[in-house]
Amino acid sequence: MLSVTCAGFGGQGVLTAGLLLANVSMVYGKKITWVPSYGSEMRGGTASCHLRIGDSEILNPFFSSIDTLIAMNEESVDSFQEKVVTGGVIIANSTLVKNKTFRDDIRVAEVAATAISAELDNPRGANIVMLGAAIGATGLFPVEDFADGIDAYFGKKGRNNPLNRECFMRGAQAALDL
Amino acid sequence: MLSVTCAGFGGQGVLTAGLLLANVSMVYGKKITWVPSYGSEMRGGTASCHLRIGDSEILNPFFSSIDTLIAMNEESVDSFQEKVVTGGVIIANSTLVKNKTFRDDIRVAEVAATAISAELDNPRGANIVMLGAAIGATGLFPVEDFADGIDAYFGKKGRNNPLNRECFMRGAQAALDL
Amino acid sequence: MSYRLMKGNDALAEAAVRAGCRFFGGYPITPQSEILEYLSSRLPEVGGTFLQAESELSGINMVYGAAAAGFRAMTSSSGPGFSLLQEGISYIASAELPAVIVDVQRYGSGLGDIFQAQSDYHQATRGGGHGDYRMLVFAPSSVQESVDLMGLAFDKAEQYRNPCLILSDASIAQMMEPVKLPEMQEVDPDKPWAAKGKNGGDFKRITSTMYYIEDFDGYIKAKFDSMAAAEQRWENVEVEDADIVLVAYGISSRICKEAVAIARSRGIRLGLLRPITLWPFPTNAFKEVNSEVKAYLTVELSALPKLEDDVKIACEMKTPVKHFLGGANIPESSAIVEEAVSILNSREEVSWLKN
Amino acid sequence: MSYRLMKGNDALAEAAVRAGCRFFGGYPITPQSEILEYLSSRLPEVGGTFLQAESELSGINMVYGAAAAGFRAMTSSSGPGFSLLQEGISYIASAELPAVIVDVQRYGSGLGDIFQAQSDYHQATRGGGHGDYRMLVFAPSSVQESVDLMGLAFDKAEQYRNPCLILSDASIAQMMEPVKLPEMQEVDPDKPWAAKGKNGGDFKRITSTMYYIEDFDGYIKAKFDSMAAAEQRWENVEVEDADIVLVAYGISSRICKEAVAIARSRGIRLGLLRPITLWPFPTNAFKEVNSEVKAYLTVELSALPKLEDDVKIACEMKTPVKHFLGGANIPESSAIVEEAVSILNSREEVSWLKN
Amino acid sequence: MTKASKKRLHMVQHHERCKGCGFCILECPKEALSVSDDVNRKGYPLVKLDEEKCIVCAICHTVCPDYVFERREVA
Amino acid sequence: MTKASKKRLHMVQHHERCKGCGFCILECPKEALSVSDDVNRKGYPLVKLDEEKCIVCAICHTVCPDYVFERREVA
Amino acid sequence: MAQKLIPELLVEDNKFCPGCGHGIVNRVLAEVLEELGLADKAVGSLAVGCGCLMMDTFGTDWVQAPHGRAAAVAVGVKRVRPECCVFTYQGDGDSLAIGFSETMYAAIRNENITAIIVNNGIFGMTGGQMAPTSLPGQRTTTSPKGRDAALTGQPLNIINQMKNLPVGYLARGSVDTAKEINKVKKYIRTGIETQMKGGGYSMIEILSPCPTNWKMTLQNSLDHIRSTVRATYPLGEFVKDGERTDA
Amino acid sequence: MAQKLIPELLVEDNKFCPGCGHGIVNRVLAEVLEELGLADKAVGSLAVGCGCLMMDTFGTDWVQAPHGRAAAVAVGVKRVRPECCVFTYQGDGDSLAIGFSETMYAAIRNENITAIIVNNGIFGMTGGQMAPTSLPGQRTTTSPKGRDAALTGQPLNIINQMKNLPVGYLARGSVDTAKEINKVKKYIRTGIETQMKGGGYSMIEILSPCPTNWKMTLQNSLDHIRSTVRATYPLGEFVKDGERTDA
Ligand SMILES: Cc1ncc(C[n+]2csc(CCOP(=O)(O)OP(=O)(O)O)c2C)c(N)n1
Ligand SMILES: Cc1ncc(C[n+]2csc(CCOP(=O)(O)OP(=O)(O)O)c2C)c(N)n1
Ligand code: SF4
Ligand code: SF4
Ligand code: SF4
Ligand code: SF4
Ligand code: SF4
Ligand code: SF4
Ligand SMILES: [Mg+2]
Ligand SMILES: [Mg+2]
Repeated sequence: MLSVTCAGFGGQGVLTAGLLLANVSMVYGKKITWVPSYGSEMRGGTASCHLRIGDSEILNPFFSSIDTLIAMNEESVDSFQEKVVTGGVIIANSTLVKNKTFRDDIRVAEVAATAISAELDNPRGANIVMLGAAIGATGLFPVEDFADGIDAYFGKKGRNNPLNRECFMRGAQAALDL
Repeated sequence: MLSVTCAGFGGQGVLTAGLLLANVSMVYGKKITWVPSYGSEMRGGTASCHLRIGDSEILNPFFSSIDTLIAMNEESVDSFQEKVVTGGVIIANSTLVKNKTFRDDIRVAEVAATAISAELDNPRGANIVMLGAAIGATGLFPVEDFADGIDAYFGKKGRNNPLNRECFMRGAQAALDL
Repeated sequence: MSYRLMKGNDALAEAAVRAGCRFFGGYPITPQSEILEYLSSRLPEVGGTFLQAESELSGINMVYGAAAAGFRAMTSSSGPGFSLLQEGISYIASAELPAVIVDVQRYGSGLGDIFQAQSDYHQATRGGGHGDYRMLVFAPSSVQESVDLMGLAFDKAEQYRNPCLILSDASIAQMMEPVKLPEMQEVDPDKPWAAKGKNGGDFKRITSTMYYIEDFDGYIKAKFDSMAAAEQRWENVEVEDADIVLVAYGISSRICKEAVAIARSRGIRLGLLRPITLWPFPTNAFKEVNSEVKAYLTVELSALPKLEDDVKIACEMKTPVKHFLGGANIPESSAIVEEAVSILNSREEVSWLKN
Repeated sequence: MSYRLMKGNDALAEAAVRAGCRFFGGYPITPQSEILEYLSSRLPEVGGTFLQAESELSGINMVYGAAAAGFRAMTSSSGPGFSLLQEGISYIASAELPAVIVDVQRYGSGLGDIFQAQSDYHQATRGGGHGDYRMLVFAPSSVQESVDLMGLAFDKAEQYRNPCLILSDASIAQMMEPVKLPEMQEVDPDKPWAAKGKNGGDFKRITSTMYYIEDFDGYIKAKFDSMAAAEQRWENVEVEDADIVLVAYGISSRICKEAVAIARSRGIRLGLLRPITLWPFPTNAFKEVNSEVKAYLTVELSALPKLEDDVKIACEMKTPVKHFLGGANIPESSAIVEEAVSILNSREEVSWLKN
Repeated sequence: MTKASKKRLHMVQHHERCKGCGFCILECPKEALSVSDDVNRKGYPLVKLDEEKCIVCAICHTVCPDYVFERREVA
Repeated sequence: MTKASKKRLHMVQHHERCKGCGFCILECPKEALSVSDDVNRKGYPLVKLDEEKCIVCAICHTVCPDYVFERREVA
Repeated sequence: MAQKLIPELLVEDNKFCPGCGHGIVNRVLAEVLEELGLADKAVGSLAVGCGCLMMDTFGTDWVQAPHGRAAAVAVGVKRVRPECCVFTYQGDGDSLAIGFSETMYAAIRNENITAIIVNNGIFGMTGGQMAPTSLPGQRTTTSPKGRDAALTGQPLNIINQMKNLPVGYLARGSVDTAKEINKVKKYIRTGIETQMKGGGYSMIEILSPCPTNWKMTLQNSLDHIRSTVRATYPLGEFVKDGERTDA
Repeated sequence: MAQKLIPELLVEDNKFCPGCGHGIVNRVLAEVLEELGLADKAVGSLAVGCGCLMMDTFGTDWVQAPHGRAAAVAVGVKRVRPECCVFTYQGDGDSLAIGFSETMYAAIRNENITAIIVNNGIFGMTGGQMAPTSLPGQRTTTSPKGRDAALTGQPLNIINQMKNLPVGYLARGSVDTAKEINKVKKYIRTGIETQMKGGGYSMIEILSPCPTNWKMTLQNSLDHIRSTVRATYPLGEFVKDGERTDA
């Protein structure tokens, strides 16, 4: 079972990133739980969601040890780095997370997600770049399969956008490159 | 301990009669409880109140055996006669209670209370006539003492009316005459 | 001081005034309307405010405001109206304000009827409102006790900064008995915590104290635990040698007292344990009961048994607990005695003691 | 049928629609507002009516009206709003009408906060409203169970003609899990008792049934006794050989399940008794627990212990009952395991078992 | 209003329903109604109708809160 | 509005409070305000004030929902 | 000239006090429902107040609403059963004190129901406490020295509150004379017709004596309505077919 | 030209969203209280809604009222402490939906308090559900296709509900321009002055943007108020010193 936390500013699409991860995982037969954080998200500040992904029934949807942290901004690193397990993974959005010292018992994939998505002319796609990096870095699913899952997800909603796949692949690539 | 029920039409002052009995008993050092009946009194029908008078703490204010029944109208006799204990007393307002057969294991004082009060030009005093009869018939208190108590009660309220004492005495007399 | 003959409701109202209550906001409902009627003329006499609110909701929230401003304040209701007070009570409790609430119980859920009942026990003792709070619940069994407990309720409300409930019922409220009234008490409303303008000091925030107290969970549990330990009140009647102990509060306890007298006169060892506080439930009272007691018999004017759970826990389920329910009917004391006798004679054991 | 990823609130709402619910009247409050938001577009699709009421009071009474007219109807709220529903619930119960109410519990008395809690247990199980009634209370511990119990709640409400409560909480309501949804059910609203005009027959009086039933007290007690006997639902996890049995419902039961798994992996014999119905409390579940069990440990997200009383009575106080309270904090499963271990190791006996 | 029409229709009274409020007496345009000495089962004095004066206008029906009066065809 | 009076009073900004809503920029009668490239601790872009254009009318004070502007005497 | 029989909907004698205006309103309402052929389709939402006493005596389908919530209950019924004739029967305390919000919101949403509001200026059923409609100076059990408007407000005129809203029909009648009673009947009929043709919210307020709690004879009660009450609560139709009249 | 400092009553930065009108109302209210020398005598009854966020940032004495009951709580305070300046701070959902009755009854009784009602046409705090003030066609999370007035009613104009009552002062302002903000300040000042001289109930309704839940930029929000919202809710003073103005 994998425990994933996805965190960032309110507007960065962290809940959506988590949702995508949850959805595609479900489609590929995983059991999952997705728990949003509370607080005054509406009025800015940090948002986060917390997923557990596994092969059998998820018992407790809450967890205090994070296997994979998707950190869209610095605050997220500050808030959650301590909770990452030894040997865990942090995917850090290096466009915004700068000059951070990371623990050395964890793997860190620094991906310039905001920059990449801007570059791809899909500024709202930074979360998908991060997701790509997460899949790439953790090997949770084959990258192509997951990309198909994303397409299917948006396709069903009638919101297909080839840029999303591109964002995802660029993120995955960046992580694999590390 | 004496259990007294006082019953009649809504407008006949049965609650007041009970109140008077309670008040004067209290002044003479008795323990008492006074319980009104419920129901749609406001919209007519029979009203009643139920007193217990004793020398020590009254435990249960409710009772199903009546020692003394003050019945201002026929309905009251119908409703409560069965509950009077053997050897108990019914004070019946004979102006309105006519052609009733009473049980023969109880004492019945028939007093033309409505008529007497009308005669005394105190039409709202029938309840006091009945009270007089009750005191007279039961000997609960010396008649004169109780009459003083009534005067004191109304006096304190600034509603002294010599006719009340007269009503009371006529009722007591009528009961004693029996 | 001499006795005065008073209705339960009137006595309760006068006692509130003498306990320093200076604000009443509430809405009529039988069988408690006399409280409003009495206070509508009485409170202005002492410089207090009586306000007939447009609803129970408004009434309890006026009380919340007056209490927040430091004044002794009260509302009262019955049945349906008591249900409407629950949100407000929860707010008052969460803000840790003193206030007194009266529920003159009547019969039935929904509209019900206006005669006496004791069906609101759970609602009263376990917080009919949401969240984590309790009220001190006082259950008078006579007009005199209505007076005495009203004074106590205001004092305890202030001591613990927590709303207190007087759980009366239609019979206690409507009956008359001679009472002695306490002296008039003047209470200073200028509490340091009261909302009255900051007058140069820090501004005061009357709101749920949870926002400002660290380890609020621990704090609030300790608060109610200490109340539970310190505030149990009861009266035990001949429980030292009783074979059967009746457990009853309020009006039904008086029927039970008569039952005890009748039973004793017949040589039957009946006793009565009368909770005066319903929360905290007087578990300590059970220590005074002889350990050979054969059974407890709860007596309440309720269609569903409610006292039973508390009694079971208080006696640690070492003794069978039976119930005798008067719902719409007032039980006769003799019937209670009969029930006790039949329990004594019965071979049947209570299931949980069998195995 | 394939899985759909849904939020607890959305799933609950969709399940209601599929259970034939055709009227919703309610008022927004976090963390249940998604139920309104979902139904505002979904109910019109199936010819139903969604009405955002001006208040919770209005909402529950619209539900009362729609239910009286024979339709499956529902409202939902949380915390303060749930308190405001109590009078209406009592009326619906007294009129013996079916309806479903949802309380998505949040933390705190008063205003409180919007995160998960399980503090409304007493209010839910003992009738937060006045008088003599109970609701069937279903406590889902997952999104799927929210769906399943919603269907059951509507059926049981109709079977017993009694309001049923779904007691959810902020975490179950806000989390997403894959769910399978049941088929759409069409329910005939033309019940013989429904208020829809007398159409040549006798006129119908939807009011407290107490006015028309002889020995109503006996009748209503028998009704709730039969529900209590027939409707207990629970899940037991490894209780057959457990030394300590956790008792927890809803979200906390899931933490406990993890605790059981952790403990078992460490060779500690921990079990879990999970009430699915909170009223009736599943006393029968305790029969499946091995008789050598050392202690029960209740786990709930509440500042004051609430489950404890029911567990004590269910186990007949033969076994110590301890509590583990998460209030504002979600307990860690490992902490629960530690607590269980420390109970096992402790020499200290529970007082009531000492003497 | 002719005697003829009065013949066809007349006022019927359900005395047992009367609560003696007197509204009918107050409003009868012909003073055809008055309090009688008899009382009904509830103890309220009956309202006496003077058929001679009555014009069967049914105002008494209109005002009576207790459904005492009906205007019916003469049997 | 003279340069003299501008000397006596000027607008002081509490940049850390700004949430970047832009109301001040919209309402400034002299277009003295504009978005700058810097962000404050909350991540909102700072509002730059052009002292030359500013007439110290304090309209920005009036409209700012976040108490950023004060008109103060020059120290 | 036709017969004038007691409507069949009045299945039992009413239980009101002698001289109570509720009885008159009951008869009139029953006549209207029967004349419009709606007796079989009518569902009443019954308030808590002396009107409660109709539950067994007035033979339409009933739902007993909690005190003040009759409008919300009626809305619940009407929204799922638009073919029914749904009305509330309420006192002034019920509809205008505790139920003010529910009453007003039914009008604000222009719910297609008919509200019958019997204004006797007092809480009748509970023994004569002050109502929002009590007149200044009126003695009640909770204003024993007479209502002090400075402390408790001026009498509430519900028609003034509603007549600016886009509702279907608003009228105020009185049962103090035969003539006015006939108008009340017309108003109720128009209100119910408005509902049945989908014309939106209709409300008929009816001034009515409560001799018991006014502690007046019926004659004095009627005089009081005519001489005093009507001055505060003028009679007439205020909104018709969704349009304000000049009243 | 004088200094314009941030009022001391604003003890902490506010917690509202970017561009939220509440912040402006907060500053104006603080200025008025300070200028009238009432900061030390003020007690606010705080509604449940985004206004809640003021509890720690606005330095008057506060009582946190239950949702909708701020007026009743304020009445409780004012009746026992007539010397205090007692005001409510409420949203439109709080004061006009759940709290309609309490709000109106404070006016009906002409309670000597001041109500500040921030009308942003939506339930802000709970995430953008429809309010009684939402405009026809307005998309909210509970009217996703736009508010259908036929089913949910026309927008509620509280000043129309109150202006026939014998109250002290009623005004409606807007924070969409500097000029209107200055008027809002004047209205609040007059309202509070009315209270302090015993002039009875005062209410100031303030049109205010909620960019977050309107899902609009601030600029569009302001334009929307000017072009659309104000048409339904005209600005001005409607009752002054207990007399209706011509507005
Ligand atoms: C929640 C609640 N509060 C109060 C009551 C008590 N109550 C019953 S009827 C009534 C007032 C009735 O007055 P009104 O509506 O004017 O009717 P009337 O009897 O005058 O016709 C009140 C306050 C109640 N039943 N429920
Ligand atoms: C009894 C109750 N019902 C519902 C809520 C949830 N709730 C909190 S704020 C709010 C609405 C706020 O809207 P408004 O009053 O307009 O204030 P805004 O946030 O828009 O300024 C609601 C429904 C609550 N806290 N209590
Ligand atoms: S019908 Fe007319 S005239 Fe005859 S008694 Fe009745 S009111 Fe009088
Ligand atoms: S109006 Fe009716 S109830 Fe009244 S006196 Fe006449 S007949 Fe009797
Ligand atoms: S003071 Fe006036 S001119 Fe200067 S920046 Fe502010 S709004 Fe613009
Ligand atoms: S108005 Fe205030 S918060 Fe908005 S951008 Fe300008 S300075 Fe920043
Ligand atoms: S109390 Fe008044 S309103 Fe009620 S029935 Fe009697 S007269 Fe009619
Ligand atoms: S949600 Fe709307 S009203 Fe609330 S703080 Fe944000 S902008 Fe202001
Ligand atoms: Mg009335
Ligand atoms: Mg709003």
